[in-house]
Amino acid sequence: MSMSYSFRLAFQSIIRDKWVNLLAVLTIAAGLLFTAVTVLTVFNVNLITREIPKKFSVNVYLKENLQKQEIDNITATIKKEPSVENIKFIPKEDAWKELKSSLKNTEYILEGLNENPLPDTLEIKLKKDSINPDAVKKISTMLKQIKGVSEIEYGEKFLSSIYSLSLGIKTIGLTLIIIMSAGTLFVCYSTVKILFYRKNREIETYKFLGATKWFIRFPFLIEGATIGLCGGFLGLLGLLILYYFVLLKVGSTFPIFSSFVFPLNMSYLLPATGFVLGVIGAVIAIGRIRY
Amino acid sequence: MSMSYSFRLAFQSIIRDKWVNLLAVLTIAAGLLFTAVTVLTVFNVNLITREIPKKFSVNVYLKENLQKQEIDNITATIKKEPSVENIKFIPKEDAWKELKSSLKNTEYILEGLNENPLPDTLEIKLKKDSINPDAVKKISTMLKQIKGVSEIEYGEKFLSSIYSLSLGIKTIGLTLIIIMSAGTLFVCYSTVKILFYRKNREIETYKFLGATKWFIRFPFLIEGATIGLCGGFLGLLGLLILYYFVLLKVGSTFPIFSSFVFPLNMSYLLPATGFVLGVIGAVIAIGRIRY
Amino acid sequence: MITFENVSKFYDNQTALRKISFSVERGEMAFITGPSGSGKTTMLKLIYMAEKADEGRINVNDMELSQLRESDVPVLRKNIGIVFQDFRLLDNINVFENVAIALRIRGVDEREVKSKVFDALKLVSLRHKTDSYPTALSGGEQQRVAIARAIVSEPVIILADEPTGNVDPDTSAGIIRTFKEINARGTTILLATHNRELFKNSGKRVLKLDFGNFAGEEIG
Amino acid sequence: MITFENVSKFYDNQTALRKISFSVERGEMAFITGPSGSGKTTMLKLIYMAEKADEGRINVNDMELSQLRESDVPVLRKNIGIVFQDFRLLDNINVFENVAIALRIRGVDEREVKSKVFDALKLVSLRHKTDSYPTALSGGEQQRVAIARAIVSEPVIILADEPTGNVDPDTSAGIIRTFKEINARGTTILLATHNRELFKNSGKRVLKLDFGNFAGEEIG
Ligand SMILES: Nc1ncnc2c1ncn2[C@@H]1O[C@H](COP(=O)(O)OP(=O)(O)OP(=O)(O)O)[C@@H](O)[C@H]1O
Ligand SMILES: Nc1ncnc2c1ncn2[C@@H]1O[C@H](COP(=O)(O)OP(=O)(O)OP(=O)(O)O)[C@@H](O)[C@H]1O
Ligand SMILES: [Mg+2]
Ligand SMILES: [Mg+2]
Repeated sequence: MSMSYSFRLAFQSIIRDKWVNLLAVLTIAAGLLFTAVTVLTVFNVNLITREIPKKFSVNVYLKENLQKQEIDNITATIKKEPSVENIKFIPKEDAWKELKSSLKNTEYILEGLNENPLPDTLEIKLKKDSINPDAVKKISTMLKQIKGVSEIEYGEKFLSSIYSLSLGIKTIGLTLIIIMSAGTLFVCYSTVKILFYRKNREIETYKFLGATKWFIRFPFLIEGATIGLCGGFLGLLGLLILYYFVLLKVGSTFPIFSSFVFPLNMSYLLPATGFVLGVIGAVIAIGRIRY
Repeated sequence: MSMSYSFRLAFQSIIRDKWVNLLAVLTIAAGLLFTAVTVLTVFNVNLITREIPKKFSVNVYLKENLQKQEIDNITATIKKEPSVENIKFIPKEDAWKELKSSLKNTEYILEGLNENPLPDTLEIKLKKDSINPDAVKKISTMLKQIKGVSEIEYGEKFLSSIYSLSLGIKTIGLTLIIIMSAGTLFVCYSTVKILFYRKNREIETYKFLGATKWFIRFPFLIEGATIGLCGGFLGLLGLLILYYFVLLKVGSTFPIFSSFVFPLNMSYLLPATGFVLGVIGAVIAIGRIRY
Repeated sequence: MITFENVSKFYDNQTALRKISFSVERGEMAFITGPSGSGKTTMLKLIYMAEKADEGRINVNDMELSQLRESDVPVLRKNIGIVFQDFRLLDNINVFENVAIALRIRGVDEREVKSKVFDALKLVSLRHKTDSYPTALSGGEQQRVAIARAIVSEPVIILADEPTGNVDPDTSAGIIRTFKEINARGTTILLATHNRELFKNSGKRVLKLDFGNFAGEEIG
Repeated sequence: MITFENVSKFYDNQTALRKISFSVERGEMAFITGPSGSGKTTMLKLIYMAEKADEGRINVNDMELSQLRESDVPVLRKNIGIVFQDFRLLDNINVFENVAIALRIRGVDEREVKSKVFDALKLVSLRHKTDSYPTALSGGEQQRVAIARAIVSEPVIILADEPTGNVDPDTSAGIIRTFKEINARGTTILLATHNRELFKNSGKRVLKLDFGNFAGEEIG
């Protein structure tokens, strides 16, 4: 059996049924585009929400009039905590300036104050996996017991809401990805299978003429693979067009989207998936060949 | 031509090709489920972000020692503005209490103050379509010129970021919905069409036997409609399962999702779309019948 | 009943019929014969309008085919019963339904369908295959189902294209006898065949074709 | 070459063959005849293993069919050229490719394919239809393509099922002449037909079937 012959047979068949094959290609393209859009959207939303916890910090207000030595000791103690990412010392003068500037137009609130009432502060950033209500509560109890610490402050509400938000987005995102991917793959597979069904008589004729299993299968596999591959490339093309024209345009108006990440080095996945689906669809559609 | 005969013919045909028809039904179900999930997700995300602007307000700080009458006049003037939704008067005592409670652990900042330094405030909520940077700037200029007003304050940064966020979500949501819906409808249509292609010879035979166009079309339309309808109902079933099991479960863990809205009264749309797609797919697949 | 006047039919690379004139009277039974590829099937196709003549005029059952409106084509075809050379049975319905479809298309009352179908199947000796599907029939059985479908609706005209190509001489003789009986009741029959046995000593007219040309007429 | 020993074949509701014993020697040409539905096609199907015998033993080309491994079925079939009663042409490739496929399956060198296909098409007078697709051929032309495909690979055995059902007597005689020539070069040929002309005065053996039963043997 000559390879080139199988290819010729496959392409003749593709060309003869060009319209319905085109439809199948477009269907697969649409399907894969779906999955890609879903995955990218979820991926990017997740990326954005991952930034939120970075804004979370625990503020340790120190007692007044501590020596530099004492502050260093406290810092060192805290640093030993495995969940602490880094510590920043904010002298009360800086905190005062910041408060003033944050009040801006209403700074006359502070007019009656002669003296800076703010304490020195240690601003602690926690490691990402420690930013959840339980872990933070534990650490703050621990911090309170350190000598020289007067108060611990952190946005309890902020913490619990970012925590549930990011978990929720992860859950819903994963659910979406699973539904969409499974559905899409099924749709692509089903399209190829429906396309190939009723070739039974053709296959039977080949068998009766003495063709071996691979002689029969090969042209069909090539046909399926070609259709799947074309679908994959077309889907990729659609995705790129979508990315460049829609998102870069939206991004120029809404800067939040200009940081939209598109992993170009993963783009081979679309044609590859299409190829695999085309082949599998064809294989299963042809079925087990028995003589 | 008897109707019941067309139905019998259609159902015989459906049953004879049951596996591939089942595949088509599942494909359509998956497709419609996609669209529904996308539309619902976008719809709900949009619903949540629509709540954000409600938190936006413009604060008008009044000069000290105004008479009740003067304040009422100012309120009336502002109320005339078409973009104003409502106005709330916050006496300086209330503002003071609020400030104290918001500082909570750090209220000693205010210890040095003997007297409430805060002014009386009018809190203005704007109509939704006026919450955009330009409109707010215009209104605040206008407000400043009112006699008795000392300062205007609004979160400029907050405003511009919620504005771009909600616009961005709308844009990306709409884009997603359009892509997904168009793609899904195409996939469903294409599936029915591929399913029906190569019935040419069958149709030709009917024609040669003297069948009228509608005699020929009817069984095929019934077949297409049944497949589409089944697909639609199955998609709806999938959606309901997804809603009750996944979302209500997720919602119990993450309260943000428990407010997920599912417009039950729109659920007829899935079977209806499936039906229409099945019929259209079949009609186009059969093509223009010429004798 | 059927009149050809200088009819020609060309396929892309091929003349299938060249200036054929021929007519079959109402109630007549006639044969078309000629070697393989001489245009017999094409002639029948022109009559039931599966193909359109490129030249000349065809009149069938007082209808001028070139002037027929599209919506009248089914009307024309309902007057004709056709035995196709390749049978054209519908694979997804059984033998009974394959024959019954000719009646259903003509809107025959459901109560009559059953008895008429059984009668037709009896005529071709296939009563025992009523529930079989076409793919489970032998070649000759399929051909006889096609014949049953053509006669069941008692059409005004029967066109039969090589209706005995897959049956044995005895069955073949039986089929011709059946056609003659139907013809005797007034039905016009045009039968394309290369089986000389069918028209030998029949006393019917035989039109001879050769490579699309008229090649004489004889009495069988 | 082909030996049946008490072979029976049952379909769901039907006995297609009952205890048939029969043999065809290497290089012999033999006929099977019998009325429509008597089991001719079934007998041929058993030989190329499209169906399996329910009882009895079949030996083809020294292969015991009941003991054949699945992977040997193509080997068996490559030794056989088949003219199917319903032709089984592939609609999506042209006449040339339809004939060439028999060679391609057998791995014949591409350089030989062209000349062999043209020779076979010439034998059935279809050189001028090389580029046509099966759907644009007349019934007889399709049948001749099927014959060309069966003989082009010069198989050891040729099975022909009603190979002249759609051709005129002259063409038919030509085809039988061709088969006889091929047979004279050593090919075993088994031909199922109800056309008595084919075996009349041929001097070949004729197996008669009737409703699946052996109904005698005669010399044509
Ligand atoms: N659709 C078509 N396209 C091109 N050529 C065609 C088409 N149909 C028929 N022909 C050619 O027209 C000629 C006449 O065909 P037709 O089927 O009328 O022959 P026929 O007399 O019925 O032959 P047979 O006895 O073999 O059935 C043949 O050469 C055939 O190849
Ligand atoms: N797949 C099948 N399922 C059930 N019955 C079948 C099947 N194939 C054939 N038969 C039956 O077996 C009997 C023998 O069929 P076969 O095709 O061998 O007849 P034949 O001698 O070739 O007839 P013909 O001359 O009409 O072609 C017929 O009655 C037929 O209906
Ligand atoms: Mg013909
Ligand atoms: Mg047979």
